[in-house]
Amino acid sequence: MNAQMFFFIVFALIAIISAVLIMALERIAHRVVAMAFSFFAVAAIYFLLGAEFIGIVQIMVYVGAITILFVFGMMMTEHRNVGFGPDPRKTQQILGFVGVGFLLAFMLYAIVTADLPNSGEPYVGSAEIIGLELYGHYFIAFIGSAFLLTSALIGAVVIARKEAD
Amino acid sequence: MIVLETDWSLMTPEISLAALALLVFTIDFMTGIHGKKPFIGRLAVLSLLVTAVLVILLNPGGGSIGDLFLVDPFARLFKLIILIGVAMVIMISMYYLDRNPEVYQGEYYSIMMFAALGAMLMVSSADLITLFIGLEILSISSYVLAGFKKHHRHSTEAALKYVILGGTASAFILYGMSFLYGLTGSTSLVEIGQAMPVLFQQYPALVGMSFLFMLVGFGFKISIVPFHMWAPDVYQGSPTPVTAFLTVVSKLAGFAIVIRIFTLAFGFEGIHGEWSFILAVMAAITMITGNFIALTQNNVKRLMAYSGIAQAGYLLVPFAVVLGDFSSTVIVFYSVAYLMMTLGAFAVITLVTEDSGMTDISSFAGLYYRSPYMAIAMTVFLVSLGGLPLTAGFIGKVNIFILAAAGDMLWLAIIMILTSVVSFYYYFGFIKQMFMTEPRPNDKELFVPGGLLTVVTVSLAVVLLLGIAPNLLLDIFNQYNWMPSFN
Amino acid sequence: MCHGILKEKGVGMMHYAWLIPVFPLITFLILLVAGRVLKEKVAYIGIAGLALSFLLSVLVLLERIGGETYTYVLNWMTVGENVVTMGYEVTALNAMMLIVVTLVSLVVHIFSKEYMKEDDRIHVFFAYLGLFSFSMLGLVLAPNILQLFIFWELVGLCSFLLVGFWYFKPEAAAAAKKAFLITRIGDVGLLIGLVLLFNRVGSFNYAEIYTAVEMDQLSAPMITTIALLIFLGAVGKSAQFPLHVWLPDAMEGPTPVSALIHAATMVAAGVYLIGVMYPLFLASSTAMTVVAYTGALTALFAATMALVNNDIKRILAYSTISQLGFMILALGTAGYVAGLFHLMTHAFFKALLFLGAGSVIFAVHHRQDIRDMGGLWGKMKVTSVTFLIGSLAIAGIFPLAGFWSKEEILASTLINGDGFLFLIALVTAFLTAFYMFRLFFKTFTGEFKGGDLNDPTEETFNEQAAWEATQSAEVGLDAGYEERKVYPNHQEVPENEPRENAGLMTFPLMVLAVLAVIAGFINAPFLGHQLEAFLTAGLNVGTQPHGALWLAFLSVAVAVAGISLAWAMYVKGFIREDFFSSKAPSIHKLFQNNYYLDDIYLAVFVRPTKEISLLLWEMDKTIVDGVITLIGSLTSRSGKAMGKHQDGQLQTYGLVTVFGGMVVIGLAFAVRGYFG
Amino acid sequence: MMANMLIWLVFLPLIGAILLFTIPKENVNVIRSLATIVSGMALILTVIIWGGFDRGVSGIQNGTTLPWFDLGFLQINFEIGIDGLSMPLLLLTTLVTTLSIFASFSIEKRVKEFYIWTLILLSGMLGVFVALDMFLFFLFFELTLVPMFFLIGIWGGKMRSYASFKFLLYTGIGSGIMFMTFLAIFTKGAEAMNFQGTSFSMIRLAEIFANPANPEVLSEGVKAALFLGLLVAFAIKLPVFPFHTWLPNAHVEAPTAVSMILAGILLKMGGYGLIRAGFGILPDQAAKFATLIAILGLINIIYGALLALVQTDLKALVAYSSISHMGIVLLGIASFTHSGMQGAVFQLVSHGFISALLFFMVGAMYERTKTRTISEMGGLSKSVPILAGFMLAAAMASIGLPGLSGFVSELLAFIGIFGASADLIPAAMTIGIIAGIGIILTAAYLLWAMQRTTFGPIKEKFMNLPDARPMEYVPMVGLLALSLILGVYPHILSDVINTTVIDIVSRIGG
Amino acid sequence: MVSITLFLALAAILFCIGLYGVLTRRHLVIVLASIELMLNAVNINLVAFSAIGPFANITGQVFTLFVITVAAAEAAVALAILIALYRNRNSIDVLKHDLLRW
Repeated sequence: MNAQMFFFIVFALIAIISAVLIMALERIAHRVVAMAFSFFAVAAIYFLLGAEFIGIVQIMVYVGAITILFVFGMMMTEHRNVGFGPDPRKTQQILGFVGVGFLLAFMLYAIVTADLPNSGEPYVGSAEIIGLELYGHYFIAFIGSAFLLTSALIGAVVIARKEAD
Repeated sequence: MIVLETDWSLMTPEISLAALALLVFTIDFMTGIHGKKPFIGRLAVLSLLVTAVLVILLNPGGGSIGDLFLVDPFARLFKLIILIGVAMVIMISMYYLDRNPEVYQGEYYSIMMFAALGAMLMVSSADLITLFIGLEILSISSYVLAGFKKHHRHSTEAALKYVILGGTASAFILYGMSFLYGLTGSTSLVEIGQAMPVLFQQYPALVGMSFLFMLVGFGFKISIVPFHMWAPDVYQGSPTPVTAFLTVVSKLAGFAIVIRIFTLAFGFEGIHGEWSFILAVMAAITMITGNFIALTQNNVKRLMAYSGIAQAGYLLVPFAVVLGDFSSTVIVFYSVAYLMMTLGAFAVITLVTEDSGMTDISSFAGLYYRSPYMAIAMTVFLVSLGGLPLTAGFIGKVNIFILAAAGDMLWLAIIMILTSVVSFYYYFGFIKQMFMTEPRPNDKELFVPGGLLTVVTVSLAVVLLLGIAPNLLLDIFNQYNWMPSFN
Repeated sequence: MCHGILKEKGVGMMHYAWLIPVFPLITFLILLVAGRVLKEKVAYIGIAGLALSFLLSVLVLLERIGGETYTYVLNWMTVGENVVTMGYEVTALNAMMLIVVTLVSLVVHIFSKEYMKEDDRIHVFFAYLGLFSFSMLGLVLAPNILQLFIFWELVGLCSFLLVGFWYFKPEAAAAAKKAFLITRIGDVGLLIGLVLLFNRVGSFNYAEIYTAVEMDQLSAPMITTIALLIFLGAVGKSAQFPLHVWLPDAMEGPTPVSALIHAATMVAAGVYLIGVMYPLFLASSTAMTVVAYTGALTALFAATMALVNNDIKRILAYSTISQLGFMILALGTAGYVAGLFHLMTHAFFKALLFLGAGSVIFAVHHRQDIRDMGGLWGKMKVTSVTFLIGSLAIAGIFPLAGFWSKEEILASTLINGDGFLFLIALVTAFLTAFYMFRLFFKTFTGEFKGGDLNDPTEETFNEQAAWEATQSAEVGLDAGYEERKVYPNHQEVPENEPRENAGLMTFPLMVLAVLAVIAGFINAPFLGHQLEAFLTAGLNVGTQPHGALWLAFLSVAVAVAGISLAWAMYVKGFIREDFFSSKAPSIHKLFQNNYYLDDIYLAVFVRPTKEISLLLWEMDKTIVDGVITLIGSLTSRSGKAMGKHQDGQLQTYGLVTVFGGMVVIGLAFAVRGYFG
Repeated sequence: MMANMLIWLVFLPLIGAILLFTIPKENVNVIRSLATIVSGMALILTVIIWGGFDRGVSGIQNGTTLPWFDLGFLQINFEIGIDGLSMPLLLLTTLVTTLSIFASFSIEKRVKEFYIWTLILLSGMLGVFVALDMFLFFLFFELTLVPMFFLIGIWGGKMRSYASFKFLLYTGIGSGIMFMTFLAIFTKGAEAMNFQGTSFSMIRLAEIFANPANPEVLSEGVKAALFLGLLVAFAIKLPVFPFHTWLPNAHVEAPTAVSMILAGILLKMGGYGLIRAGFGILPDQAAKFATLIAILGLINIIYGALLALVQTDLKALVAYSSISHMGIVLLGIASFTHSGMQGAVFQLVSHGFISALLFFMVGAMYERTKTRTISEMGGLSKSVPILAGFMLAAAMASIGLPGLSGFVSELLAFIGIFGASADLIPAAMTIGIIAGIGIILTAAYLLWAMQRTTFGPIKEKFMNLPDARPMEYVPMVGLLALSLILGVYPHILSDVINTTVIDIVSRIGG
Repeated sequence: MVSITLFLALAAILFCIGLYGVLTRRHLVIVLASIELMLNAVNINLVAFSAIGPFANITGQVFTLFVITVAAAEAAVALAILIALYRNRNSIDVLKHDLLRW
């Protein structure tokens, strides 16, 4: 077991455990923290894969922006409420578990049986290459995402805005 | 460097629409938050129509920007459908917003235009990323639009359901796409399509999984069973013009992109045979479920949602049966018919439900006495949706029957025919309300505003015209080589 | 002058035979359109039309005697390669029939003018009479069996209309329906028979059918089948056992109608039909035997029923059935001429008897029970005498018409039939004489038992009352009210004593009486069997049997015996009137109730049919339609069931989506084997 | 010229309907006269076409084929034409519709719409009878659904909603099944021709299916399935037991004029379709199923008659009598003889007139007495003698009284069934004899009904009913006269039918 | 180098945990977080393919950037809607929001 493997296992476990904690914890604030941890572990995975730029963006956007956004969302709503009491939908839980379990089995089966070959050396992309691609080949998508953000911005403002009256 | 080497004139309609959308937003921005702003609506309609004209006039020969952006007849036709559809939705909305002054008007129109832009980008794209961005512009705009009546509990609930389930669906699509990329190293649909036959031999399970995940995601967007569950709730809760938008524009754009992906990426070298049966089964289930549940509905918008699900099933049939110019012709023809009849119907529904303040089907009681023209037009739309003669819906549907039969899927045609007959029941239930029930005591004669009248009249004219002389459209379609890859 | 031109062209009167039915048709049409306006004068139009027909018939007959059969046809319809024609034909037989029909019809028209004068629907009556005469004459003139069938049905229609002429009487309506329906049974047999003929022969024409029979184009079983089916038609129309039950009920119609249709002409059409199809019958001995026995049984049964009835018209009706049975018996025993001869003579004397009965009924204000009559001899001279002549004729007393024809029938039974048939014929002859004179004596001799003719409470028919009791639930409480109101002829009757009717009513009686006396001579042996020669010329109907002299004496003796018994019972009272009924009450009851045939039919055919129909209707509603309703409700219920999952919980939706995805995966796996 | 006339004929009523749209609904009289004029013009056109009809030609005449639209792989044509089968039915359609328009003058409610729908319906029905392309046939077949739905649903009786939906869905399923089968026929035909020169033309497909060189694709089983599909589809319209249950509901609820059209023309589309498509394209299968068809016909005759016997509603009785009479059509065509086939067509036409007349009379009585329950009527001859007389005449025509058209068709059908070859129908004789019982039953229920409605003592409340109005004479006299003409001189119809019938029968070598 | 299969498996597990969260959690904020988790799984896939996939190239990372953008926008809109809903209904319990049904 080399170091890479060790780190992979560590971060993967952190990611998975934090993800499970998001689901399992009682307090909403704790859950959001767990989410941040999970995102952080994913960022670490990116670093492990040599995608530093993406890893940094992941930390900035997810761990930074989105987590904060969720905290705001939490604060502006029912954050004091610890839980909603016992879930009446036992079947929903079980069926959800079974369904997702089967799906996971199928996915893992497909992934494992495919046994994809690794490329010899990991491809390391720099921010520069990413930038060139982004502003070159994927220019249309880039501009498109600008409109996406505009639309989302306007929409979020309109919907979340609390009128003075 | 694609930016510098490209003929950007291919994107002129998109660019101008983007500019006009920003213009609309800016003008709105400068005229204050509150108050009725009919001129903005008119401007939006005008912008969309101008763009539509640009789509018609420019680039008749087609072309492409790298592997990203295709301008082929298929894309142009669907762009026209989208632009005209959104223009008509906005005309319906102008009446609706007039009755609901709490809704922000400028934002509403501009978001709708952004959505149109996203849809246009989507149907033209031949690259997973571009496509995904276009899809998300459309989706996020739709989420917002669904929740635009933010003080209305139904509206926000609809938006919430839509955003959560839609987000999940996006995740499914992306997950599927990630494998496509991973296995080919490219996001270009054409390249993926070229690599696909070999890949399919090599990694059948992975490719299958990728296909199925995308099927779930896109199936959600075009609301085919069993991924349709969100549609009735969201359609019911959204503001009525937005429901029209979702039923028509969003769904047809989704169809366009499904066809694009599944033909370009999964379409050839025998792979079609692998999944066509699945699609056919889903089409059958969709038709059955949509029509059967619609039988039991009393809420107009919910009923139209189920009807829309059933219609999605019909649209799926030619796609499941065969790929190529013929099926594209049939699909595009039915899309045009669907656009016109559904939007026409929604124009009337908006008028009636807004007037009565309720969305129960009984709000249509005695519509014939209150506004004969609306009642007759609605009858034509419903008859067309049911697929009865002298309407575009009949020709469109029968074309699908013929295609299914000719493509050796007679059983599918049979299910389609039988479920169509089932659909008579609820479509004619409307008609019964309009013509055979007395109006409620307080209902007065309906005043029909100009915008709605225009929408209804145009739809009516097109539905009837295509019902009688479908060759007007089909002759044009037959000349098209819908997608370059069809050769 | 017209005549001259016709002669030059070689076209005789027979070419104009088609006009014979057309005159009554024209009267029908005139009365149909303008009847309400003409009112009283309608009778003259009807009489005029029939008079013309009669004159023309006489001319045609005169030309036909010694002439040839004349046929004229037009294309009527193309059936594949076969052409069906329609037209007319003057043969010996139908020339004779033309005379009989037009003559009887004419006198009935004349009689009706008086008889129906107070009915405000007299124009309708005469219109119907015109239509009937047209149909009957058309039937007679038909050159093919299809055309015969067409007019056969039309006379059935007229019978229906005329029996139900007083439609407001429930029993008349019921009788009309019964008459039509039961003859319809026979008609279907006839229709099938002629269809089979057409399929085998390729034509409906008599001539071609005869040829086909002669050339053995038809197999023997087929001939028997066809003959029996055609005979079924005759059984229905000529009221033979077991389809005779309609005729007594048909007496609900006005009496002139009974005289014309249900005695002289239409009911004889069955006999005529057998006569026309005689070569076919002759080719099948089975068919002949069936015909003979049916006729014999009918003759006997009907006579027994006539013995005990008290309704003057019903007695005559049973008598008619019995006499028709005689004719059929004659035809069944190869007595072609005998049967048709009796048809003719019977037409005259039975019409006479009916019109006489009509005269009596008219005089006693529409009462028909002979127990309420009596002693009319002195009051109605002409009616009484003519009625007596008629009774003697039917009884077969020398030298009246009935004697000659009946003697021939006995002869053919004796010679061609077996002893049993002969015995039946003899017994029937005896019974005929007895019941006729029972009727005669009870009606015309003794004291008048009718009481005050203007007493409205007397005007009840027992049967009618019973019928109404059963119907009252349906027709409502006002039935009694209606009955009082609708009888047209009761009003303003000043006399309370029966007396002789006006000349227009007695004149027809006299004409017919004369015929009943002399008609027999045309086939009298000492005059050389003129009719036989005329009818059999050019036809292959076998040699006609003739009886020895002792037979004639026997026949008269039997008749005299019957008359004597009647005289002994009803005039002198040597034997008590209820002698037989008290000795054998069950048999009496059997006779009186028409052998319970109506009840049997009701129990065996009518009720089960109705029960089955009700059952089927129930099934139609619950099962046949129920399946459809079930499919419909299943559809919407499954719609509801599917819609139930739409519980508003977005996570349910998500779950459905996931499971849907699983199903799709499973589908891909199952159908295509992705992972293999 | 004639061919153009056919096109005009089909679209004239549609144009008339559009014209009616423009007239304000208050001008009731203008609307009525315009509707009458339009259908009258259609009638005149049909009469001219009838006059120009070449009786010697067995195939299609006055045919036109116009390209309509192109699906790329398939050209859909507007192919119309007439032969001895459709010509009489065309005339029937315009005649009965025109007369039923006269019969509908008593309708006061929403007059304008009524005539618009009637005229659209007329277009649809005419279209069905001239269409030679299966697509077109289906189009016109479906086109009749909507107007009928409205006509029953708006102007119908108490249960109109139920009846109209039942009609719509039931016959909708029927036309659905029909089109499925058409599609299958088209596909199989195309396969047989290797997708060369495929079309929906019935004439063309008949040729393909008749070609013995196509055994592989057109196996017996396939062809049998196709024929059964058509049989079921048209059985619903005709209607044939057990698919008949929509008919009594529809008839009982429909207004008089609509009942007249429904029974007089719409049912005929089923019989016509069966002969045109079923026997035209798959004659050998039709021959194979001859026994089945004959037995179905027999069941119809007896079943309809038995049910009519116990109806309490006069209109339902007439409706069931329609079912019974349509059995004769089946019996006739099953026999595969000239006379039988001719009798079937004759029955289509004749029953068109007779049932229309019967429904008109029942409607006229209902209008006066406000009841259709047989036991509540009685003695109506007293107060309305003319109406009662016509009703009796109609009943007699329905019974099959000679001299009226019903007899001729019954006779021909009987000649047919008794002449059917034993290879086709083994028990033809038995079937024919049982069918004969049906004739007796027909007389039974109709006479029973007449006895209970027009005969017997009259009720006081019916004493002063008004007799026939002048306008009512038009349909009464017209329909009775038509029935009379056909009954007295059937040659005028039979020589139009005959040549075509010979052709159809000869196709199975019969 | 660690086999790509492990990365893909990790992604699959995270995706399924996210999906399970969407399907069963009652707190709407957590449901939204679960969606983010699913998108993160997609990103892991993309980056893994980009780095050590059979056809490793930069495109996957570019794609990831777009996904992140979209995820952020979506999260913003979703939370905006959530807040609007909370204002209307005073609850962010999934179970409470079933006005629209049947």
